[in-house]
Amino acid sequence: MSALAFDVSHFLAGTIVLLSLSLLYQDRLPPLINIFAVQSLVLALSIAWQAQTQGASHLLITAGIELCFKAAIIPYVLYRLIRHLKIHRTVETVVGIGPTMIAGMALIGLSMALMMRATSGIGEMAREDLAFALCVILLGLLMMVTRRNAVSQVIGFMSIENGLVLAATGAKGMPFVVETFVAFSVLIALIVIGVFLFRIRERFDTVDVAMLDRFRGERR
Amino acid sequence: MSVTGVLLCVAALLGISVAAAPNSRKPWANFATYGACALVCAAALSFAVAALIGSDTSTLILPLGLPWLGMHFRVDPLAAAFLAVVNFGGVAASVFALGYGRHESAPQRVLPFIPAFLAGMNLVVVADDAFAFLLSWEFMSLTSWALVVSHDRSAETLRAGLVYIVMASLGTLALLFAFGILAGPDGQYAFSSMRAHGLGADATMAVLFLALLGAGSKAGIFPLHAWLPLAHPAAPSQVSALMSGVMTKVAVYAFIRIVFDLLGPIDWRLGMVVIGVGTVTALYGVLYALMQHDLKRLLAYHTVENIGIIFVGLGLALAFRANGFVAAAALAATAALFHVFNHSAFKSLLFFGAGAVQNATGERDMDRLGGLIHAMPRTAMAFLIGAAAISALPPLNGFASEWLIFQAAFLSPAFPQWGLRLLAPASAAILALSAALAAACFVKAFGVTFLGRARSDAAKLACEADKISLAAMFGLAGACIFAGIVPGYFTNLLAPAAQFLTTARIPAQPLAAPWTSLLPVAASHNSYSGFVIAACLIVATALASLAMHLFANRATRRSAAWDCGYPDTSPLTQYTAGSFAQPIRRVFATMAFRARETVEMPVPGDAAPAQFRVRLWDPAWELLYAPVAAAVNFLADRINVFQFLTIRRYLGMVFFALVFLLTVLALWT
Amino acid sequence: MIATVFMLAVQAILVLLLAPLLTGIVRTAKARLLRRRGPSVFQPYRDIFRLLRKETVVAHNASWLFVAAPTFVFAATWVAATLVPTFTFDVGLGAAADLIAIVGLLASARFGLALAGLDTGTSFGGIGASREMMIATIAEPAMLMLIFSLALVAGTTRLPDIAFFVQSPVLGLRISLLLAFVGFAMIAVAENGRIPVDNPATHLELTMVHEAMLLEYSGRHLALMELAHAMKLLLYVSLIAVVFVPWGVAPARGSLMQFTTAFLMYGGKLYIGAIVLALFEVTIAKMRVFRVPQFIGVALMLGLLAALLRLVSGGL
Amino acid sequence: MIPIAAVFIVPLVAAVVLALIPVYRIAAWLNVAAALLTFAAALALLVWRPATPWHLLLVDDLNIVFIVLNTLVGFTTSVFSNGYIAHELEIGHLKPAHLRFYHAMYQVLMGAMNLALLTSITGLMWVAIELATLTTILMVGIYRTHEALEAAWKYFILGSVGIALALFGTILVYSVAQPVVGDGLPAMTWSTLAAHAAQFDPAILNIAFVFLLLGYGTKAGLVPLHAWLPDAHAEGPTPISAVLSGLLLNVAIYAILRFKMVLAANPATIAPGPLMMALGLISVLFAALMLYRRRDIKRFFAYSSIEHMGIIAFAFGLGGPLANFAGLLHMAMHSLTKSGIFFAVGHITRIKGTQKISAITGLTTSHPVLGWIFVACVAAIAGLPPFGVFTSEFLIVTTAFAQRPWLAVILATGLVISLGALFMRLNSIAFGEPSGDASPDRMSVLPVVFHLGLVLMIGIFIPGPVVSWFRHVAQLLG
Repeated sequence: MSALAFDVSHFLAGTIVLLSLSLLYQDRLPPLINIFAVQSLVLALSIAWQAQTQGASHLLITAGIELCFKAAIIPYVLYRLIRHLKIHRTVETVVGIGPTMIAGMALIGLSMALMMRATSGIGEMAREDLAFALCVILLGLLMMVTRRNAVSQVIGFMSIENGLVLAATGAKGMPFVVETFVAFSVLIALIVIGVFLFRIRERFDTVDVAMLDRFRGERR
Repeated sequence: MSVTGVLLCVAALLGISVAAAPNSRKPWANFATYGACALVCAAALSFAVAALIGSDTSTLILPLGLPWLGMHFRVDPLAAAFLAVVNFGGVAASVFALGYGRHESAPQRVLPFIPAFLAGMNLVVVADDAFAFLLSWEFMSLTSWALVVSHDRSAETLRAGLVYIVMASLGTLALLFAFGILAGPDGQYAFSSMRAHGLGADATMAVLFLALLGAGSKAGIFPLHAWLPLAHPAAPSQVSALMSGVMTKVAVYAFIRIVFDLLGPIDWRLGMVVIGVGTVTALYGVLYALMQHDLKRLLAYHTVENIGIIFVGLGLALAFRANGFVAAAALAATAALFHVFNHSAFKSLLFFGAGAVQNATGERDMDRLGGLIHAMPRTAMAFLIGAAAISALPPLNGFASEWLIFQAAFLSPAFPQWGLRLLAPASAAILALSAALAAACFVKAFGVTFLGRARSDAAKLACEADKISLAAMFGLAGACIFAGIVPGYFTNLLAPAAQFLTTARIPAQPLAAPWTSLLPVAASHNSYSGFVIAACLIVATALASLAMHLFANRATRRSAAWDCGYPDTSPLTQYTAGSFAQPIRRVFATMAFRARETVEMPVPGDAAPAQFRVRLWDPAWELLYAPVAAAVNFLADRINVFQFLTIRRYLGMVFFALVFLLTVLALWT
Repeated sequence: MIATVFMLAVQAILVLLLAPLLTGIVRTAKARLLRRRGPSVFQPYRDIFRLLRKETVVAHNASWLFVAAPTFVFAATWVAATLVPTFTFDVGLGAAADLIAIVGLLASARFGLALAGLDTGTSFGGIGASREMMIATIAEPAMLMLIFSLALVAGTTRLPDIAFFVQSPVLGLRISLLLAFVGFAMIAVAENGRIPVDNPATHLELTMVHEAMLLEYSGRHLALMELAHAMKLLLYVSLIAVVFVPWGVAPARGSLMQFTTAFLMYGGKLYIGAIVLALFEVTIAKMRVFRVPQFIGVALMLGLLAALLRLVSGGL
Repeated sequence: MIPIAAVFIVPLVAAVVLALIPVYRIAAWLNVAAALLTFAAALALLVWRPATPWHLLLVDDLNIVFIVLNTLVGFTTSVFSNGYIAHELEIGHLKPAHLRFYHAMYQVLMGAMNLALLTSITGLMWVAIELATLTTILMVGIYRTHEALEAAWKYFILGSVGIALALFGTILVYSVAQPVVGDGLPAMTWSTLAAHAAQFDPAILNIAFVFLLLGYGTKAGLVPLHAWLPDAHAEGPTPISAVLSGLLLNVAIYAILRFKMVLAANPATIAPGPLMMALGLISVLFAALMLYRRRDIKRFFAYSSIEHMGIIAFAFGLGGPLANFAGLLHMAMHSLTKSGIFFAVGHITRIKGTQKISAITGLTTSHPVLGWIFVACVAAIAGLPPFGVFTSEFLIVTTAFAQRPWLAVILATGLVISLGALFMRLNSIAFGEPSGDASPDRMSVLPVVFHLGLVLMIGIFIPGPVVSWFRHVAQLLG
């Protein structure tokens, strides 16, 4: 592939990582959702680019789903949700932003260190993509762990999924990308519905905080 | 041939237990089950004795268990000796239960398991590879556990069951590791191949300690005995008799099989270890027993004591063998094996007696009994013989075997090592001490239970045990007397087994009456003849009573007890178990158990009763069990919080696991 | 065979006849040492016959064991005493029982005695039984250690052989034998319920040990018990005599001359033993029951020491 | 071709049918029939392994073990649930609509698991496992109680994250395979992966394995990824608990094993053994200690499942023909025993009307048959003879002791601790004063007895064919 192609996809993937970093940085919900939407958008772009360079047309479907589902519908639903639950102001982080950012940096360093060990047995291209994807996934996990807020945890999970898609599309000619991706989108949808369903005020921690004691009558 | 026979008997026993399960509530179930058990055990006993006399070895491999290994079975003189003990006890217990079992409140809890238990014990003895051995070993534990918890309404029974099963599985794992070492890296689990390749010094030591832990926890050596006094009283009496008189012997068999047979040559220091363990066990066992007032618990602790005596004998045998004194080793081994048989005989007898008492009065607490010799004279007679036997009094069998062990200890000057020269006589002295304490303990047990006046209505209203139970008891009593009077028969019978262990045998005893005496080793021309002693005793008694008859005034008047002129006092003024043991407690238990006596006298004019308390401190429990239990509880509490974390925290655990592993990758690849 | 039975009979009758005399000598000697005239040395015989003539009173609650015990205790003690060489090594049945067996027989007798003490269900019987057993628990291991030290010297536990060996000129003076002798003496004192362990003369309730167990006995039963007690004392004295001063003891198949001298010497030994015992008893006070263990513990220590010395240096 | 397809087609079709049938009795029986048919098809695979035209499916000695086990337990469980669910309806825990949903989901779950086992494509396996997870999540929440919903929710979140990790691992494996074996399916097929693994990039393969281990390990309930498991077992319907413990965990282990084989084929990679052994030991000790404080009988046995998964992971991590053999044997024994236990627990909770251990006592007195069956089950799961678990644990401990003594000692400690807990609870459940009414149990105990019989049989005598077959698999696993 041409150097240009490489640079473009490199740039896009890098952007995605940056965006998840800023997801980590952002602590108020509305901007969080915006950033996520942007990340999905960029991801859609990069998928499309991959489709173009790899000449794998079915990736375009993926890109399309990504675009309309993750970049449009989900953010909209989430807006509805936070307005509905009146939590669009609240900020709840377990550890402060600063430490989180440092941890995020460390994770990026870790994933780079890991991926760069890879001999060029796999394509330069794929390796880059995998490295970025790993970063995105770890950052997403970090976000899920460090945020108490249900919505931000959902977003963290979805950014993990973005990382997965990035990796999947990066891997040349991988079958079932679309299928798995759809399957995964179902998961996402279910989670979001679940958030609605259980009317989770604040957190994943429990459906209803007061329940912990009544439930599992195992407190001694 | 004999192995096939024994295995057929085992199959028959298993069949009986299966057949008993659905019918155990039927009126004839008790008779049928125990009758069948008695017959089958008798058959197995005959096979065993035949194998012992012929001192032949027969093996058999069945395509069971691990397919590439198969199940190896074998009957050699050692196995035959223990088969004889096991099935002798089995016959006795079955016959006793023919009568006793009819009073069983929950037959469906007992009948199906007893044959299985017997089968398990037989299997352990005939097993000839690690897998078969451990399978039958655990099967034995499981069935006996089911019997222990058979009267499951009381909390302490369940506690006993729990402690028992945990200790049993602990012991099994220890044995598993011992076999693991013996089998070597390429997993040769057949005993034959274990015998083949030898081990290094460290491995040998490890195996010996593991065997002590595994077999010892089952046999009840101090301080692993804690389950024993809990479990034996909890079970029905015929089961207590089996567990105490027979199962502990199976454990001893396991120890002998591993250490003498599979392990090959052993350093004399390890022999010292065994002697030491045995000595401490004997002493502590009898001291514990003296502190008890529950009859069956007292008997259980005496099992601990006798196991200690047996282990001293075995340790001496090891030490002698390590130094190449095969004749002395044979003497010690014979003594130990003989004591194994004797103990199973009189301990079963004593538990039968205790069972009869419990049946007649519903009491196990001696302090609520008394005067039973009037209500149940025959039971008292049998129990008395058993008590005298276990107290090592001539001319009974307990004395014969302990005499042999003393004779073995007296050969200790032959040892080249100082340690052994000093340890052997010291442990002999402690054995004598424990024998004397045992005598004291059984004066207490028999005196408080059967003599004196009834301390409760239950004891007043007691009635004699049924004929069959009595038959079983007197059968065993007869065995005790016979083995005491002509021990030569038994030592000759056991000689092949001793020879199997030590490649030598004690001189064949001259059995031409009346000089049937024991000659341990030709070197020191010591000898003991139970027969002559018994004969002299009989003659002397006859002469004495004759003289009384002829010369004395035969008039006899019944009247109130003199009692230094005190008026007729209430039975509560009699010596109880506690008060009888008080002097001994003062002398020994203050050190052994930190016994503390407190007396609370009410102020003068206050009518409140004075209170006397004794606090005992159980070293085994306090130093071994309590800490472990506490540690497990502590950890369980600490770890329990992981049940109540929030989802985010659980995610955190996943996340950290991931990051940790990735970091490891990043750093160490 | 005939000879054996004959020797056995001689021994049996001898100990039976001499036992009360020994007791009598001790009593008289004590009385004299206390500046009392005291009874005749034959008083014990008279006592026994008097008891035999009296009717026997048995407590209501007493069982067959109470009635059988005296005979058994008597028989066991008698057999034990018979097996100890007195004036000749040929006890007849020396092969049947070594020293351990003799100790065992005495233990059997004690077992019966203690049970008899408990049978009537009076508290005094309990006192006696429990104290007696407590004393025995320490006396027996001590005894065994002493036997062991003897066995170390003589290489056997059979009394005639031990005595024969001690008598034989090959053996010089052995320190371990000396220790053993002291130990034996202490145990003899303890086992026979003499001062300072027990007081055979007292019926003061709380100090009784042996007497407390006999408290309920009367008539012929008491006679047997007393006789047994006397024989036990004789046993210990002749045991010490034959082990530590075996000189003059006639060998098996000895000539008539030898036998007569041996017999006289035996009598002399008994007499000396009695006098020594009396001296000891009058010079020392009875100790508290709970100090008895220490007392016998000393004997145990001596036994261990004797064994150790013997082990450490074969020469001593 | 037909049987292979049938093994997962039949359940999926049955699911559709069951979703349409309103009458629950017919549905229940149809459920049983479908399960039986599937089992038959699986048995057919034993004797006749047709080559599949396009390489989506594959039957080899490894997965046939799992498939047969899976369909067998699936069948017995359907028989059990036939009686159980009907009762749930009577006492009004569930409505007919729920039952329709339940039966359909049951078959979907079966089909998904069979597909996961059958397929030779990593991606497809991932999809199937995710499907199975989703169905179980829905079933766990079927009672709609707060507890059930929370359990389902917990399961859902943790499961999704686990699935995500597993997917990333799968993608990594593909992307290392793709340059070697070329684009498309070949780079996702077991056979080609195992064949060419030697040329794969080791570094990325390592990373992939870490992700797969944690991802599928979450499904297998290995500590510290186990959190969903106890609650899911405790709150769902008992048949589902049985299937979860007995089957789904096995499927996850199977996935890990497959990738372990790929990794083992490449000498340059890290040895996966130590990782698995470490996770296994942690799981054993952790679960053993957790057992002591449990009060809910189903959660109690769920933790015991975690413990046994730890043992299995340890055995496979240990490697070598003997340990692998033992691992396979232990897995089979555990599935049979544990599902049997959950059947028995189903009976018990129904009779006594509670899941609280403290409220269940004297079972052997009130219901002797069921009580003693339960005692036998617990003895079996505690690893006491003459049951099969003893055989496998004997092999595992001894082989471990021969190779790594101290690890074996740790394992043994865990075993004793858990045995203590098991019997402590068994005492209070089976013995003592009976609680509740002694109304006879109307449900058939046949499924339990059947499982117990199998376990007992294996404990005493392992048929030759089974041995040779397991051994071959053990060789495969290396």
